[in-house]
Amino acid sequence: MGRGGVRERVGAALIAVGLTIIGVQSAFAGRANDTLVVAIEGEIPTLDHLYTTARDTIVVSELTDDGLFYIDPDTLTYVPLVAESYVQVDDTTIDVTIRPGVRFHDGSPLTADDVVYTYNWVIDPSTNTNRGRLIAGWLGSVERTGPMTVRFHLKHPYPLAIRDMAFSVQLRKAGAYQGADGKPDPNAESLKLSGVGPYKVIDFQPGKSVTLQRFDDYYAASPKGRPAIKTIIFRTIPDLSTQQAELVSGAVDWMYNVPADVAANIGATGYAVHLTGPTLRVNFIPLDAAGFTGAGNPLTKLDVRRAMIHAINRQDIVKYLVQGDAEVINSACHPLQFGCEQDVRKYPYDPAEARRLLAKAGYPDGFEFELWAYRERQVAEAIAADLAKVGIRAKLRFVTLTTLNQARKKHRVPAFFASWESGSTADTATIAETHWSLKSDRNFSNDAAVARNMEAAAKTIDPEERKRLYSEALRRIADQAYWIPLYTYSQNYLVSKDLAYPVPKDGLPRLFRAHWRPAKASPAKAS
Amino acid sequence: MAGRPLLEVRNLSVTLPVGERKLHAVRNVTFTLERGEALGVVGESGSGKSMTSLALMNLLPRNAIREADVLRLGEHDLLAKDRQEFSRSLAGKRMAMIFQEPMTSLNPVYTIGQQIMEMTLPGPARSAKDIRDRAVYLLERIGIPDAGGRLKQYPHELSGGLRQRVMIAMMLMNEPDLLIADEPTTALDVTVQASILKLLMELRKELGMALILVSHDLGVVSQSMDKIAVMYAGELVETGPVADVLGAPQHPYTQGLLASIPAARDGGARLPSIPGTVPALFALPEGCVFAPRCIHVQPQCRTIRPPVQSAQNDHLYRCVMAPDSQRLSLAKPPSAHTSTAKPSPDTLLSARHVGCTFTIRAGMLAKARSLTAVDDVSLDLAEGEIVALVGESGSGKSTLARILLGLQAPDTGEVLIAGTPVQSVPPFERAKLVQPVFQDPYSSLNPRKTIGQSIGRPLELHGQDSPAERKKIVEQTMELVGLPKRLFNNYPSQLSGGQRQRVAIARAIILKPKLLICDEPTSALDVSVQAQILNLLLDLRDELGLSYLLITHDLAVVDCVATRIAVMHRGKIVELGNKDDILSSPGHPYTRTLLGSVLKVDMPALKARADHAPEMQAHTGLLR
Amino acid sequence: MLRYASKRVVLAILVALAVSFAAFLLLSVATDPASAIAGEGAEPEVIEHIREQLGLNRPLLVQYGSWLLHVFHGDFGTSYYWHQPVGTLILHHLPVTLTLALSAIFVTLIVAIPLGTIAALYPNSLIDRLSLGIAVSAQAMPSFWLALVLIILFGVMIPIFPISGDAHAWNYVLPAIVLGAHSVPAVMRLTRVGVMDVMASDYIRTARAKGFYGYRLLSRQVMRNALLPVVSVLSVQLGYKLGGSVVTETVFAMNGLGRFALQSIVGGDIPTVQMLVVLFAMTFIGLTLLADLLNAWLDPRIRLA
Amino acid sequence: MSEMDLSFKAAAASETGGELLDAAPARPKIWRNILHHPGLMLGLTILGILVVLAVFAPWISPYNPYDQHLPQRLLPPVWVHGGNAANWLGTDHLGRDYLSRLIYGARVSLLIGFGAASIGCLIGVTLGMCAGFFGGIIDRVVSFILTCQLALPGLLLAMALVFLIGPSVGVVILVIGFLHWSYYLVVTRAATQKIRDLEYITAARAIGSSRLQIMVTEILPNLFSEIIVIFSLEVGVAVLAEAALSFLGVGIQPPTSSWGLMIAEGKVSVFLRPWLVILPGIFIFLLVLAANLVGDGLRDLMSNESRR
Repeated sequence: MGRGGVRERVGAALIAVGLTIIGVQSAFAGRANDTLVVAIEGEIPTLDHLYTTARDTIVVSELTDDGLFYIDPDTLTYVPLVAESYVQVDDTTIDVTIRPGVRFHDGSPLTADDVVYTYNWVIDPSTNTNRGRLIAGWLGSVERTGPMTVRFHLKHPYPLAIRDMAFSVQLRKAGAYQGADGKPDPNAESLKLSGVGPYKVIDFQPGKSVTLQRFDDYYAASPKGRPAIKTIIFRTIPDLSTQQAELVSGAVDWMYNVPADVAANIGATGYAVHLTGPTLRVNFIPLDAAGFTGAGNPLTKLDVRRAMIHAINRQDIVKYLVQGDAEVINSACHPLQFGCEQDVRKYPYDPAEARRLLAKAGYPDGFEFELWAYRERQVAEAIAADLAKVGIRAKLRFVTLTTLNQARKKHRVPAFFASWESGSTADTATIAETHWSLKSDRNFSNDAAVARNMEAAAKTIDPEERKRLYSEALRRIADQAYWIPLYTYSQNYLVSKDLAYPVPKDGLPRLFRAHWRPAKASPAKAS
Repeated sequence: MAGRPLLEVRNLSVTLPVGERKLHAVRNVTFTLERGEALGVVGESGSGKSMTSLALMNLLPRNAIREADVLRLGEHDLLAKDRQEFSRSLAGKRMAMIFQEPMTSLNPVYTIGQQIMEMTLPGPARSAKDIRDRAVYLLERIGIPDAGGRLKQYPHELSGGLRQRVMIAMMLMNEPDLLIADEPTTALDVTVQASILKLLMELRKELGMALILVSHDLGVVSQSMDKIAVMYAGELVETGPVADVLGAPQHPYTQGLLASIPAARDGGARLPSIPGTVPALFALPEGCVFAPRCIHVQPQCRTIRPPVQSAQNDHLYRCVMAPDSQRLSLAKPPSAHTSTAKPSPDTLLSARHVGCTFTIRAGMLAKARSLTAVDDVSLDLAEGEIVALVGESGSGKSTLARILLGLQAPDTGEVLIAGTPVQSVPPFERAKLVQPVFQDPYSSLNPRKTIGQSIGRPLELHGQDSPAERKKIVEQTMELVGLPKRLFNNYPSQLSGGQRQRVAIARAIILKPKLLICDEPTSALDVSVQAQILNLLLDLRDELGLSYLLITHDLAVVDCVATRIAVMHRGKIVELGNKDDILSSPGHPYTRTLLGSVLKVDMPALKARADHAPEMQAHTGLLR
Repeated sequence: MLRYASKRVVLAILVALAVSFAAFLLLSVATDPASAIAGEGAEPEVIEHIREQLGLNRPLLVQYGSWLLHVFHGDFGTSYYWHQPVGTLILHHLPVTLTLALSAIFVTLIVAIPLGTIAALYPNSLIDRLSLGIAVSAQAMPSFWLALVLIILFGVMIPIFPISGDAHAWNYVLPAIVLGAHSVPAVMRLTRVGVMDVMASDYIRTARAKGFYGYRLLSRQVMRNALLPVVSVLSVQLGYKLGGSVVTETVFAMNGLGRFALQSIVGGDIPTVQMLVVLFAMTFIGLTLLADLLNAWLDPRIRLA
Repeated sequence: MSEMDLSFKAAAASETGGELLDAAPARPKIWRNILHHPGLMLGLTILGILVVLAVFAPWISPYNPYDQHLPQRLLPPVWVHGGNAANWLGTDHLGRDYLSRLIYGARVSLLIGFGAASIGCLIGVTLGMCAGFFGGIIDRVVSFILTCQLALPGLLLAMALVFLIGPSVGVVILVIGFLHWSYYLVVTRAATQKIRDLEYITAARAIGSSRLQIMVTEILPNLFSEIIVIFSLEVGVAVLAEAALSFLGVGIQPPTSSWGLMIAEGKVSVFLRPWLVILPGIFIFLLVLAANLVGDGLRDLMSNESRR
C-alpha cells in the first residue's frame, strides 16, 4: 500500500462521507420521494393569512386555505370554490350556496355557520385582521339563511365583492379564534392552522420552513383539482445565490422572483428549466404634480412631466433589462385589468421633443430632483441615465420600503419608482382606489375630477358605467402626465427538470397545479 | 580528580551580531575555580561580566556565538553538550544561577511551592513528600519565617529580599556544585543586601559549593570573595586573590576604579574619575583596550596587545608595565576652589509638619488599605546648602520630594519656597524656583524628542526669547553640563546613561532655579560615571549658586557631597544634623543599622586576610 | 468583590437605557413600522388604522415611557411583525447564534494560537511570514465573498457540507470557518506578541536556568502567561459574534440573531429591536465581566495584588 | 542597570559607549529599514498603485463609468468566449464598462477607507488619551460610551443617518468612522496610562506645562507608532464595512461605483458570471491586504525602534 494509496483512501472516504450527508439532503427533495422543495426569499411569520401580508405567505395560503370563490389562473375570472353558486339578488344583496362535502383539515365539515363566523370576525374592527377595514368598507352584515346558504348585505353597490371574497377572506371554523380563557385570541391559528385548502400543515418553523402534506379528504369537486404532489416544503433562503446553489445541487426544486438574466443563464445551462409568465404588477413613477414637496417645483409643470416621459427609452429598458413577458404600458393600469383604457395620449421615446418641451417650460438646461426607489435598482439607474441625457439630473435615493413610506408620509418624496400588484386582480379598481383617492399619500396629483370618477366607478356594478368612468379618468391622467407609466412586470421561475409547472397569467403561483414529469428512464412509476 | 579544579575556563569568547556588525562582548577569558572557592567578577556595565556568566550557563541568545578552548565543570565538557542535553543534565542540577531583578525573576502565575518543587521530579529515590520536606527545610535554612505557609503564596506577595531568598532556596534544591550569582544584591536595599551576602557565604561553606559572584560594587566583592577578576570592555584585565589585587592593584583600570569610589572627602573637593566611557568593541582592538583612557599610556600600548604578567603566584594582569612599580593612581582633579560660599542665613525652602496618606486599592478583591507615606515632616534648606535625605525604599522620600516640588498637595502642613507657599505659586513662577532631577536616565527624557528640544522646552513654554536665542542658550547650557554641541539633534536612545542624566540636569537648570531636588540622581549609573555627575553637581553649585535636596540610599555619595543629612524611616525624619556629626556618631538606632550595613572596601582588613592562604575547607556533608 | 459587581450592574442598567432610547429614536425617525406591517400593497387606510392601533401617533417620549413601564413589569412587548412575545422570539433565535459564535471562536482558537506561537518561536521565518500571509488574506476577503467561495467549493462541486439551513451540526462548519477566519489575525498577532514578550522575560530565563527546555518550557512556563492578553480580546470578539453576523447568517440562511436583527431594523419592528439592543448591551457587559473574572482567575497578581 | 537586559541589541548599542555610535539622528535608519522589510514594501507598492488608479482615474479608465449601453450589457471579459476587445473586463448590468467602474471604484473605496479610519482615529485617540490620562470619572464615562457604541447595531445607525442626511459617500464615511473607533480607544488608553507616570511627564509638569500641553506635546508623539499601525488596519476594516453596508443596501448610492456595491450587484449571478464578483473582490482583497501588510510592517519597525 504505497504512500499514494493512503491519500486515495482518505480522499475517497471524505467524498463518501460527503455524499451520505448530501445524499440525505437531496434524496429528501425531488421526484424520488414525491417532495417539492420551494425556495422563498422572505420569512413566513404566521400561517394565518388573515393576519399577514408578507410577500410569500399568499403562495402558501393558496395551498392551505380556500375562500368562497377563486380566481382562475388562465381566464382570470371569478369561479365558485367553496361556494357552489351565487345570485346577485339586487345591487346590495348577494346570496351564496355552499358546496356540500367540504371538510376542514381537522375533519369537521364546513357549514354556513363557519362562513358567517369568518366574515363576522373579519369585519369586526377589534380583531385587526389586515384586510378587515376594506371588507368592512363595503360589507354591512352576513346572515345564515339555511344550513348551506348565506346572504351578504352590502352597504353600497360594490363591483369587487366576489373578488374580495376570493382574495381576502380565507374561511375558518366557527370558534377558531376562541382563546382558552374564552377571550378572542387573534393568534390562535398562527402556529397551527386548520384550513379547507388542498394541503394541510404538518410542520411549521416560523421564519425557517413550512411543511405541507396533501389533504386526502379535500373535496373532489374543487376547481383547484386533485393535487399531484404528496409533500411541499417551503424553505426560507434569503440569499439568491444560495438559492441557486441549492437548486444546482438538487436540494431545491422551485424558485420564483428570479432576476431575468440569472434565470435565462441557469436555464441555458440545463441545470433547471427557466419559465416566464405575465403578472398583473405594473411599474410606474408618480410625479409631484400637486407640489407637495415644494410649491413651484419643476414637476408641477405639465410640459416638464411630458418631457420626462419622452426622455425615457422604455422600449430598450423592457427589451434588455426586464425581458420576459414584460411590455411597455401607456395607461395608469395593467392592460388585462377590466376598464383599463388603452386609447390614451401616448409619449413615444423622443429626446429632442423632451428638450424642446423642457425649454418651453423654462428649463433650457434642465433641473435636479430626487428620485426615490426601494427595488429594481438597475431600472432606476437606467431611467436616471436616460433623464440625464436631456439634462434632467435625477439624484437617486435607494432606501428600504419602510423608510420610503416614512418619507412619503412626510411629503419629502418628489417622485418614486413605484410598483403595484393590484392583489392579482384583473380590475382597474384595485389600482385606482389607492392611488387617486384624495386621502392617500400615494396621490401626488390631488386631482379632484379623477378622484371623483375613480370613487364612483367603485360604487356601481354596471360594467358599462364603470368603463366610461375609468376611461374618462385614465385619459385625463395620461393627458396630464401625472404618472410616467413604465411596463408590466414579468415573473421568472427556475424549476427542476423533473417538475411540470403551469405558469399562471396573473403571476400568483398556484403550486397545487404542479406535478412530476413522467420519469423517462427511471423505473419508479410517477404516482 | 582531586588535582583538576572544579571549573576550568580557557579562552572563552562571545560574539554577538548587532545588525550587520559583530560585537565582541567577551574575548579570551581564562580562569579556574576550585570546589568550594568563591570568585568575584567585577567590572562596569558593558564590561562583559554578565555575558561571561550567561555563557557558562548556556543562556546566551540564539544568535550569539560562544567559542572556547576548554569549558569544563567537573567531568562534564560544557562545549560538547547541546542546549537540550545541557538543560536535561546540568542546568539546575550541577550548575545553578540567580539573577539581579528579584521582582521579575519568579513566574508570576505559579505559587512559590510549585516553582521550588518543580526543580526535582519525583522518582524512585525521592517521593513527592520528600521533595516538599526538603523545600520547607531549605526555606527555613534560608531564613524565611513560616516556611510552610509561604509555599502557597505567590511571588507578588513577597518583598524583594524575600523573593531573592526564595530564588536561592530554589536553586539549591539539587545541591549544585557551582552557583553563579549575577548582581544578586544590586536591586535590594542596603540592609537587605548585607544579609543576602552573609547567607551566600554561609551556604558556600556548608555545601562546599563553588560560587561566582558578578557585581559592579567593589565593596560587596572585597568583603566576601576569595579570588577576584576585574573585567574591562570584554577582557580580563587583572585576576588574583582579593587581598593582593585590591591591596596592591597593578592594572591602571583597577587602580582608577578603586580611587573613584566616593568616600570621605573634605568639603568641596572633587572626586577623581576616569575620563571617557567604556567603549563598545565592534572591532578587535590592536593594542590595549584601556589605552584611550589610561594615564600611563605608552606608544606601544596602542599597537601591541599587552602580555599577561604575574605580580605574585596567581596574581596576573594584562599590562606592559612591570609589576610593583608604585604608581600614582589618578591625576588629582583640579579642585577649582574649596566651596568658600558659606550657606547664607536666609532659608530657601521650609516645610512645616507635612503629612500625606495614600489609600491603596490593590487587587480586585483586596480591601482598600491606607498607608501614611509622609508623617509630620519639618525640614529647612538654606541657600547654597546640600541637604541629603537618606532612607530605604518605601520610607516616603520620593513622596516628600513630589510635595516639596509642589506637584502634589500634602494632606497636612505647608511648604514655603522663598517665603511663599508652593501650592499657590503659579506654575511658571514655581518653575523658576525649584526643578527636579530623576533617577532613571531612560525614563526622564521623552524618547521622541531630540536633546535640543528637551532642554529648550522650558524656554519655549515660557515664551521667552526668539528661537535663535533659545538655541544659543541651550548650547551654552549643554556646554555647562559637559555635553558636546554635536549631540543637539540626537535622540536620547543614542546617548549613554551618564549623558542622558546630563541632559536632564541641563533641562532643570535652564530656567535658573534656586533649588534642585534630585531623587537618586546617580544610583542608576556606573561608579565612574557616578563620579562625573557628582562633580558636575558640585561645579554647578559653585557657578550658579544652586542648592540641592539630594535624595539617596547610598551613604557613600552622601558622605562625599552633603553638608547636612536627614534620615527618613517609615515617613518620619528620625534624625537631622550636619554630615560629620551624623556619620561619626549616629544617634537614632535606625541610622546606626543603616551605617553598619554599608559595605566599604576596607584596606586593612584585606591586608590581614591576605596573610593566611585559603585552606581547603572540609566538605561538611551537612545536607545529605 | 460585591462592590465591584454592583458597579457593573449600575453600568449595565445605564447602558441598557441609553442604548434602547437611542435605538427607539433612530427607528422612529428612519422607518414607518405601520407600513411595514401593512405590507407592500396595503391601502393607506389600513396603514393609518395600524398606526392608530399601535399608538405610533403618540409623542415619542410617551411611547418610550410606556415601553419602559412594560419592561419593568417584565413584558418586553410583542413583535409587530411576528405577533409573538419578543422574549420567546429571541430565545428561538439565540441557540443558532450561540452555537455559531462558539464554533467560530473555536475555529479562531485552533488556528490562531498554534500559528501565533510558532510565529513567535521562529520570528521572520517562512512559517511566520506564511501564517501571517494566510491570516491577513482571510481577513482581507469580504465575508460574503469567502462564504460564496466555500459554498461553491464544498457545497456544490464537492458536496461535503450542506449549503444552507441550521438544522444539524454539519450546517455550522462552513459558517464557523467564515466567521472564525475574520478574527484569526487579531488573535494570532496577540499570541505572537504575547509569546515573544514572555520568552524575553526574566522568569523564563530563570526557568531555563532551572533546566526547562523546549516543549516543557513552552507548555509549563510560557503559554499560561502569554495567553493572558488573548482572553480579553476573545471576550470582545465573542461579543461581536454573539451580536450575530448578519452577512454570514444571510448567506447560509441561518435563523440567527444577526439576520433577525436585520429584518427587525429594516422592518421597523421597534419592540424587537429594543429588546435585541438591550440583549446586546447585557452580553457585552457580561462578557467584559467574564473576561475580568477569567483574568483574575488566571493571573493571581490581579486577584490578590 | 539594564546591562542584564536580554535583548542584547539594545544593551550593546546604547549602554556601552554612546560616543562610538554614529551621531546622525535616527531618521535615516528607519528609511533604510523600510527598504528591506519585504511585507512593508509589498504593501506600499500595492497601495501606491491603487492610489495612482484613484487619483488619475479619469485619464486611466478607457470609458466614462456612468454612460450606459443597454444592448451591450453583461458582456464577459475579453478572455472569456463572447467577450469583445472594446471592453477588456466586459460590462455590467447596464452596459457600463466594468474596468472603468473598477478604477473609479478605487476612488470611493480609498476615500472611505482613509476617511473613515481618520474619523475613527480622531474620536478614539482623543477619548483614549483623556480616559488614560485623567482616569477616574472620565475613564468610566468613556467606557460607558464605548459599551453603548458596541451594543448599538451599526446598521441601525447607518439607516438613520442615510435617511436624515441623504445618501452620499460622506455619510457612509461618517457612519463607518463613527462605528470603528473602539480599537483606537483601547490601545491609546493603555499606552497613556503607561506613560502618564513616567518621569519625563513629571518633569514636564515641573517646568509648568498644563495638562493639555503635556498630552499634546509629551504623550501624543509617543503614541504615533501605535496609532499608525491601527490606522492602516482600520483602512482595511472600513473598506470591508462599506462592502457589507452596500451588500445590505444601505451603503453607497448608485450611480457611484464602489467595489462593495459592484459585488453586491454581481453576487446574484455568481454561478454563471463569477467575474462580476471575483474582479471587485480581488481589488478589495488587494487593498485590505496592502493595508494590513503596511500596518504589520510599521509595527515591526516601530517595535524595534522603541526597544532600541
